[in-house]
Amino acid sequence: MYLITEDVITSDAIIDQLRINTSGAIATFLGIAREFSNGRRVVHLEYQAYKPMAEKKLKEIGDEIYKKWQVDKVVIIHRVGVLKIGETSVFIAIAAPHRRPALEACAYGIERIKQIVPIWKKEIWEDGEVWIEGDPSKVS
Amino acid sequence: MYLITEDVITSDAIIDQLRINTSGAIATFLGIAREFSNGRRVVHLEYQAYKPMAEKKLKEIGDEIYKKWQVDKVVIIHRVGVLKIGETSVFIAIAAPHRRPALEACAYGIERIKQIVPIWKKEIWEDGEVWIEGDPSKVS
Amino acid sequence: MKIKVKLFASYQDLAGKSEIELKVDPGASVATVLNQLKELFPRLSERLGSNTLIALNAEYVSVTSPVQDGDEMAIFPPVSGG
Amino acid sequence: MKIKVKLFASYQDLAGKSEIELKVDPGASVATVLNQLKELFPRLSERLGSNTLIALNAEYVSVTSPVQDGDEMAIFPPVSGG
Repeated sequence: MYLITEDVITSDAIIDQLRINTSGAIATFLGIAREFSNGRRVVHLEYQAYKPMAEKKLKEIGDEIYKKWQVDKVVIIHRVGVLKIGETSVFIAIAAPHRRPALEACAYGIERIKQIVPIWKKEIWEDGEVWIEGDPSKVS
Repeated sequence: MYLITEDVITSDAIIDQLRINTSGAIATFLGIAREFSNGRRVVHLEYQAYKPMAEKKLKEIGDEIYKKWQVDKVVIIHRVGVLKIGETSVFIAIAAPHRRPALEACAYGIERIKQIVPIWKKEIWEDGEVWIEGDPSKVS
Repeated sequence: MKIKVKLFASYQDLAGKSEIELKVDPGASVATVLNQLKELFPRLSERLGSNTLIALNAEYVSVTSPVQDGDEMAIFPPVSGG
Repeated sequence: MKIKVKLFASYQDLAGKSEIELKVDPGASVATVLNQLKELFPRLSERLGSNTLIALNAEYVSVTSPVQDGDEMAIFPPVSGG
């Protein structure tokens, strides 16, 4: 499942879908809206996506993972819109027969999201706001 | 939080406790009762723990993680008793300011559990059962 | 021919628009379209450069790629999701 | 003096007990206790060896460690949690 959503992301319902009889491990990664960024206090975050391309790129990342590791299922969900501090911005869940592929694929997934998925984060402070730009050397 | 429990383990309530304002990442790892083990069909699993020592060792693993990485919170829960296929045997959740420490600490946690925490798994098949033994070279 | 151009994040703010339709000459490339955008949006113009990412029909392309009638082009700064 | 010995996993099955109390002589070590256990439980005896893990009051120890009155000792095979 590859999804861009405006809804709050929760874990249990998704994890329950990954409980399949060949899987011995599920690794998840959650990006969380953090209050402090380079010393500035963030009031809230806003994420914008180029939705059709973003979902396509999430699926590409999943396909890369299926090629690189022996995994059973990949779920990647990215939230857009206004996020309060502490809310989940991105959720990756990977079920695999064994623990190492699940964990490695999870780490790979979040790196790739930050490289190729057309989503942007805006930090809103008490006294201003800025669109964050990623590292341009990472796109492929 | 370091816990040995007979109860079903769920994620969301624990993850919500890890949503603190310094954390930008939460990584979790779930061990799942798998149906097939070396080609044999497992009907269910049973975990036994030396509970007071196991909880002490879980806390030691947490302390090791706090020393090695910049993390905000460590939760490790291991279930004991009879587990159906697909249920969660172990749950690790790590909140950290950044993604790499959260993911690395999570991977470290499950390795250490398999090395030093006095818990044993019994596989129950249709026609027999066996206590699984870990790799003795790993204990420290 | 006509194409649609989408803008995201800071580019959207600088242009004051999230999407525009452009008439382009047959045989135009992404670079041609970028030049049209620079003329239309002087504030955006200063920010377009080697970091700018360009997609054509939801796939990354380079400035040399040709554009076709009905294409959806998108320009945006380096992504920052996660 | 008296100590409690706990057995886990296959050791518990082989001994038919999860816990026993033992009288041990003053100055006894873990090795002394292991020998007593081997005499009491012949089926367990065959399985005790270099892989056997030993804890004293919930901490890993070696066979040379001295035991004290009231100690809780535990013996078990390599752990397999996770």
